[in-house]
Amino acid sequence: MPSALKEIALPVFAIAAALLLFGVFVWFAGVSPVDVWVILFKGAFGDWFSWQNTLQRAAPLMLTALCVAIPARAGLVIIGGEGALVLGGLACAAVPYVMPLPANIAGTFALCVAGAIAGAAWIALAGWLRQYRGINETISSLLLAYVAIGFFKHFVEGALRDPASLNKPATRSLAEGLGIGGIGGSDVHWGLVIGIVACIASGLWLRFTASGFSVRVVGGNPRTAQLVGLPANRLILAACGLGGACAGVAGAVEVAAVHTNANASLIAGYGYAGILVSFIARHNPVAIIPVAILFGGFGAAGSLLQRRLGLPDASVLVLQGIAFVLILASEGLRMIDWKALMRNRAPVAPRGPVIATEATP
Amino acid sequence: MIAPVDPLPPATGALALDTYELTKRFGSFTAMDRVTMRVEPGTVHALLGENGAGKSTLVKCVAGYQRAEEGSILIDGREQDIANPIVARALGIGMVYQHFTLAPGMTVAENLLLAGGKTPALIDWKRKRAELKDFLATTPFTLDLDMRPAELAAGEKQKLELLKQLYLKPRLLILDEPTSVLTPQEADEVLGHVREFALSGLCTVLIITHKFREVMAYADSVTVLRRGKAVHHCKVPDTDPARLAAAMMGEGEAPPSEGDTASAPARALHVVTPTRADAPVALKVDRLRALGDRGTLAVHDLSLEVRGGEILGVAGVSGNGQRELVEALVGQRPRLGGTVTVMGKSYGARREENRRLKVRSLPEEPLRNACVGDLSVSENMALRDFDQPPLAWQAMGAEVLNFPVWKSRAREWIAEYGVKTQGEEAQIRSLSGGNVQRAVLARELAGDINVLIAANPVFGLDFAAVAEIHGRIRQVRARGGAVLLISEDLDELLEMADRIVVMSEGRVVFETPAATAERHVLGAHMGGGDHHQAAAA
Amino acid sequence: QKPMTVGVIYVGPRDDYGYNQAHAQAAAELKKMPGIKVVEEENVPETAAVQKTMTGMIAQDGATLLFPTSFGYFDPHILAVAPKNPEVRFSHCGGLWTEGKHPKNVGSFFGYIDECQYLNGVVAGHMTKSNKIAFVAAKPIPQVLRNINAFTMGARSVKPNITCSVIFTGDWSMAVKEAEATNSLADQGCDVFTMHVDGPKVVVETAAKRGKMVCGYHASQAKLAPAAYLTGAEWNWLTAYKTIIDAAQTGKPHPNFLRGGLKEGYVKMSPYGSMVTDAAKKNADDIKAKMLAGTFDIFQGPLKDNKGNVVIAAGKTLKQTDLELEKMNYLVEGVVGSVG
Amino acid sequence: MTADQWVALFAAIVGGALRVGAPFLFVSLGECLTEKSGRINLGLEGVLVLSAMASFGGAWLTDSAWLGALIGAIVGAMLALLHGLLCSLDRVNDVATGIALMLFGTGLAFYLGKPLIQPQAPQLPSIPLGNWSDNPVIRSALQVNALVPVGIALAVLLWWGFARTRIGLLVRMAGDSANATRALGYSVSGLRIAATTAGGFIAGLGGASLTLFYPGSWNEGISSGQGLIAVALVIFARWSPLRCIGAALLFGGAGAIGPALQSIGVGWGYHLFNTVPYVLTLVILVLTCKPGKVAVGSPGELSSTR
Ligand SMILES: Nc1ncnc2c1ncn2[C@@H]1O[C@H](COP(=O)(O)OP(=O)(O)OP(=O)(O)O)[C@@H](O)[C@H]1O
Ligand SMILES: Nc1ncnc2c1ncn2[C@@H]1O[C@H](COP(=O)(O)OP(=O)(O)OP(=O)(O)O)[C@@H](O)[C@H]1O
Ligand SMILES: [Mg+2]
Ligand SMILES: [Mg+2]
Repeated sequence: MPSALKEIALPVFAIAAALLLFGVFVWFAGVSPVDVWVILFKGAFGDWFSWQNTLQRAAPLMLTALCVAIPARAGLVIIGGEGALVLGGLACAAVPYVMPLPANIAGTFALCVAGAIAGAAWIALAGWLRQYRGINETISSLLLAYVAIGFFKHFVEGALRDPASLNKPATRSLAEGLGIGGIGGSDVHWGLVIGIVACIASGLWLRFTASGFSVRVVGGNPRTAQLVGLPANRLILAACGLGGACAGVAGAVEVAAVHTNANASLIAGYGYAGILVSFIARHNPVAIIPVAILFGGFGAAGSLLQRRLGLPDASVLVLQGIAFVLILASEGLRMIDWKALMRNRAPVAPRGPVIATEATP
Repeated sequence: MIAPVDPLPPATGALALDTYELTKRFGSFTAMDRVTMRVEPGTVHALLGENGAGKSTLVKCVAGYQRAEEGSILIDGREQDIANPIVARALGIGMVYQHFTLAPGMTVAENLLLAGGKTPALIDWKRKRAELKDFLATTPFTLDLDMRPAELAAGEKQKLELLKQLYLKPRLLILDEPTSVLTPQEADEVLGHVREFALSGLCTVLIITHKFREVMAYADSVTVLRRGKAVHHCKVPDTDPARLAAAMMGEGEAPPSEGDTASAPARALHVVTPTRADAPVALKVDRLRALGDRGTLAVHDLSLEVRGGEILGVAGVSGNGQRELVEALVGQRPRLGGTVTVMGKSYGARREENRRLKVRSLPEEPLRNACVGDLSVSENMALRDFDQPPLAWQAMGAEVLNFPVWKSRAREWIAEYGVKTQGEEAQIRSLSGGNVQRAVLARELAGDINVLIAANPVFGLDFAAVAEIHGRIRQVRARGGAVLLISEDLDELLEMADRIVVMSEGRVVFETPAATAERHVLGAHMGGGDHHQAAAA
Repeated sequence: QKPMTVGVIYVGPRDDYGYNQAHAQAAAELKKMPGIKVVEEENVPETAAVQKTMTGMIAQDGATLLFPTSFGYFDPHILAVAPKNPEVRFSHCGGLWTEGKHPKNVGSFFGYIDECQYLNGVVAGHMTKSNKIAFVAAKPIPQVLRNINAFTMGARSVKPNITCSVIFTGDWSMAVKEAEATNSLADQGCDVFTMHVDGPKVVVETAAKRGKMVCGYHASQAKLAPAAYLTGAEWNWLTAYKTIIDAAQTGKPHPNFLRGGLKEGYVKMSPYGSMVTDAAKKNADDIKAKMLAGTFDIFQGPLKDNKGNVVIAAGKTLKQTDLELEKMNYLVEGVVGSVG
Repeated sequence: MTADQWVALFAAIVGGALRVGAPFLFVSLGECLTEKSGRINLGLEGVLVLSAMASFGGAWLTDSAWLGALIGAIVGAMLALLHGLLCSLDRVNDVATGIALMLFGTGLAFYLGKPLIQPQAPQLPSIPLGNWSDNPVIRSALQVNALVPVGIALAVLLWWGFARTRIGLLVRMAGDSANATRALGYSVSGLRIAATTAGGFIAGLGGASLTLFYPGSWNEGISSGQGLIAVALVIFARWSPLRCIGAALLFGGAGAIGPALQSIGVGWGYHLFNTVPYVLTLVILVLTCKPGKVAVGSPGELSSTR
């Protein structure tokens, strides 16, 4: 099987199998699997409304997935994107406290930059701890995420709290002109475009530029990178910084496009979902786009599933769990040389003397 | 289970091994092709062959680590189905693998105990330690039971591997390239002990090696494998290195003009053009200090100079700071102190310095140290200069990679260096060890070179590859480059170097021109003056 | 006639023994009404997801009336969706709608549950032996502070030396923290508990395990701890739901601003537990009667906060409907704790 | 502050450490066993939540808390077994699989647990260790979860087993060098799957302790990430089962500091207090890690220890 075909076919098979299994699962709950499949499709991709729903949910995931994917290409497994996201959101909401911003696209840009810097600093800290103090980045980024969330709540409910935000502690709302709006009047905001552009840009950067290639060399074999004199520490920090910046921008976009301020609703698990998206896309930034859309589709479909069939909200979690477990498992089957396997099945006539193969050890 | 027809063979003492038409395939590749051979009990039997000839595959099948698809293995004339290493161990087969099989974080005692096979479910450490101490006393090696292999030098690890097997009292002992990490003295010590063991009738030994010297000195008979087939069997007294080499190469091909054996004729061929004494110092290392993995100082204020057109050999028992020296020189290990200058300019192994001062390196284990396994051959060949024109051009403030140039140059190098690969787009990890080394060689030797740092550049390669690589290194020297050649193989150094220094405990302890160097003197200095010196003196 | 489709959106699980369950119970009643079809979605976070749920209910299910029940759904989510769907009515639970500022097709409703918390406090004041009572709260926001203050004032109306210790867990639903807060307060000697978190189950059970008494919140938790449950503050959302649906069905203008307490039937008390003394019952029932008659005001001057500042001047009385109360940012005298 | 308040504060922290620490103890022991075999299980969060639901459901159905705990542990073992099986496939990353199983486990638990939010199930007994004192606060703080002694016994058992049983040595060897294990003829995947499964069983007891002792009921917010943080605890404990006890108590105690301080009127910055355990772990990592070095006792095959 040509490898490109295999790359696509296996996940598709895995998703099909997951749908089948999920059908059996709901059948036990007394719901018709066919209805479930139809509604899943309708809810995710059935019409323009569903598409908008799906795309809207996908937008933040693209950016948080990049927070895993880019460091992963430099050899780091970062799972603390949630921390970068909330700090990015906090920074974005905090900027107007410290300086006046023009209420136009330039102001919005400045907000995103603030978010990017906060996120970049946070993940780069995990990278720094690894490179200079020998601390495993997976663990430290996870811990840092918890710390970031603590900080976030502390400031949102403390120093940065808008006194007018009575029952839902939040920072002051952004000025009207600073927000990010919908694309061409649709419900899908420009965050989606930012996400897609970020995915494609980082894909191109990793593939076609010298610095991107250097990052891949460092990730592929750090010793080799040292041998050929690449500044491994700087490259790793850069990759972490870029990844963190993406997650930070995700937070800023959530604030500027959805919430208009920073509040606890920002902590919605996008960072953790991004980990799975990135792994399933095999840390390929461009592949993140379709995987994030698939993830968004699950969310959109889950909503309809609840309303139409009365299934509990957790059913979509179950479906996602099954799907991602199977997709990851299919990764393990990808490397198998199926042809050789088939050939080995064919009986081989023994050529040696026929001796009983059983023996007393 | 079928009832035994013959009376049971004796459960102790050397056993006889036969293989009958043993065949092993990996996918569509036949690694071992109907190999039939006999190993007499109580003898040392050598297996020779080029890299990838199938030697390891053969012995892994005997040791139950892999299973042959066809054919059979006979122990004392009875066919045995050796399904896994546990069965093999029950039959009295012990094997020292080509790659270390120690648990680096567990103590020597724990490693030995687990290898013992008959580990009880609950362990009485007091008794077991006493047993282990008694056992160690019966061997010529001493090891601290509480050390962890992670803290041991390579030679000590190899001894521990051997001890693991001896502890089992094996009836057949298989050694896969046991001496590649040992000094000549250590190798002699180990092989001598093993041979004694065999001759006493306690066990049969099957040994894989690339070194003809060891075959001639320690083996009774030899089998040569070539491309998976057993092509030559003979008794050692009836053969000589030239004939064995011919068998390894195949009849039609020329015997090697030089090998890793440093046999007398090979050394005679080695014409040394003396280095001009006024040649400029290309590489100057001054009081270099670097830490080892254990956090102790591994390189102690080490100083040395290499002139242009000179090969400086660095000899030493592994674990005396050579690896750390190389890593500190090429940028893989932080330097604690001292200076390194190349052509009079300070050298910190940065990319720009590598390029400006024309410093290249051939580290050991190229796949681990000099390649990115997941990247293609052409990408790996571009690692030194991918950010330079013509491999990259400036566009929009970034260096954009020009892949067609990478590929066409890679194709040229593949042809020039004879790299066997499915193409320049193949992942480099899919290449065999020797071919990875060739690909790295092509990259590192391109263009002008002021300084070449080579560490064990032919480790584990067959002699054809060795000859090729040695030839290329000499070319660097001929073109006026300075070569620092670090090797654990004294023969290689004696053959290649103009001057040899000996490293011991992180310091240079001895220096001599290669032409007048004497093995036993070098050996004595390598031993650092303690028990090794006594043995050498 | 085509049935009217009503969408109900919950922020947590429908059966949490708490806030969401109170709404779900009302929604279950709606389902029984003729001409009404209910679509529900639970565990909808206060993110763009709820906007999608609302538009989905409108576009895919044909809902014409929505009950987004979480406080955080209002701004910006309802405010983003409502102008695009002028023919749909949005009834937010939480009380944020402001005349002239927010669209006409949006409205909010809420109940003065602090009346019930005051009564909780009165009962607690009679029952406490240590004169220390406790409040496990999620966050120091006006709604919560108003409940804490009402509870404390109710208790201190019985015995002025009672103190009420408060712990903020920081999250609306965090079982271990709530249990830990309850234990800490019990260790400090508090013996009557109440709470304001999304799911009071953990606090009720933990307090009962420690041999303490509890007053419930949101819904009745009597079943969970029959021997420890004194009484409780419950929502009765069906009243508001029905008012809003009636208006929609009859084409009357959308009721934008609905509020009510005991008198209007928006909130109610759980039946008294068996150990509540007659004196306590009588005292509470008397005050309740005044509340039902509209002659009882909880917040009147002079009132000091727990730092000694006067927050309501002497002679000033704040009616329940007074919007100033919805901006409460202090803890009254007698509360041990701080707003952070 | 009065002496009584000090006692209460102290009791609250110690008692809190014991109460809140119990699930930490089990997940860290489970993760420790798993990591000793050379594998990481980030999916313990899923295991914890699923087994919390299963123990509660089990106790409710069988009317026996101990049977419930057993059921929870078995269910935890099953989910961990799935993790073990998946990770033994080639090229399957254990971090990603862990996160997927976290999703799957919590999803399954929430789905199947809907009917369990309302009921009450029989609870595990507590051991009154505080009877020596006549201070009711101390007595109640030392009402120890009956599972805690089980956890401590397990920790000792693991510590002993790793040092002096064959199976313990083999698990460690699988975690230290797959090659060495294979050369001795043992199945690395087999050992790791077994260790992961057993780890899931132990972590499952943590779930049981959540729903059957403290806080003692099933709801969807029952776990606040104890399973995810188990990985950090094990590093904190430097892969020693005995030190896991200390780490669990420390995390539990740190979690109790915030509420305890508030209960005596110190209310500032409770969100920051909540981050104390994480900051402490980071600080300890900074103090104990050295770049380029593998700590003694850390399994060599582990993807999280370079
Ligand atoms: N990961 C892999 N993918 C595909 N093929 C592989 C892989 N690893 C090894 N091979 C195949 O196996 C051979 C390499 O094996 P090995 O490294 O043992 O080489 P070798 O026989 O020792 O050769 P040399 O003399 O060059 O060292 C190559 O021919 C290669 O095609
Ligand atoms: N697991 C494997 N998968 C695929 N190919 C393999 C595998 N093991 C060995 N081979 C191939 O089988 C051939 C024989 O390998 P083997 O290790 O027996 O060589 P060898 O004679 O021991 O060489 P060397 O001297 O390098 O150790 C090589 O070409 C190698 O690539
Ligand atoms: Mg070999
Ligand atoms: Mg090889």
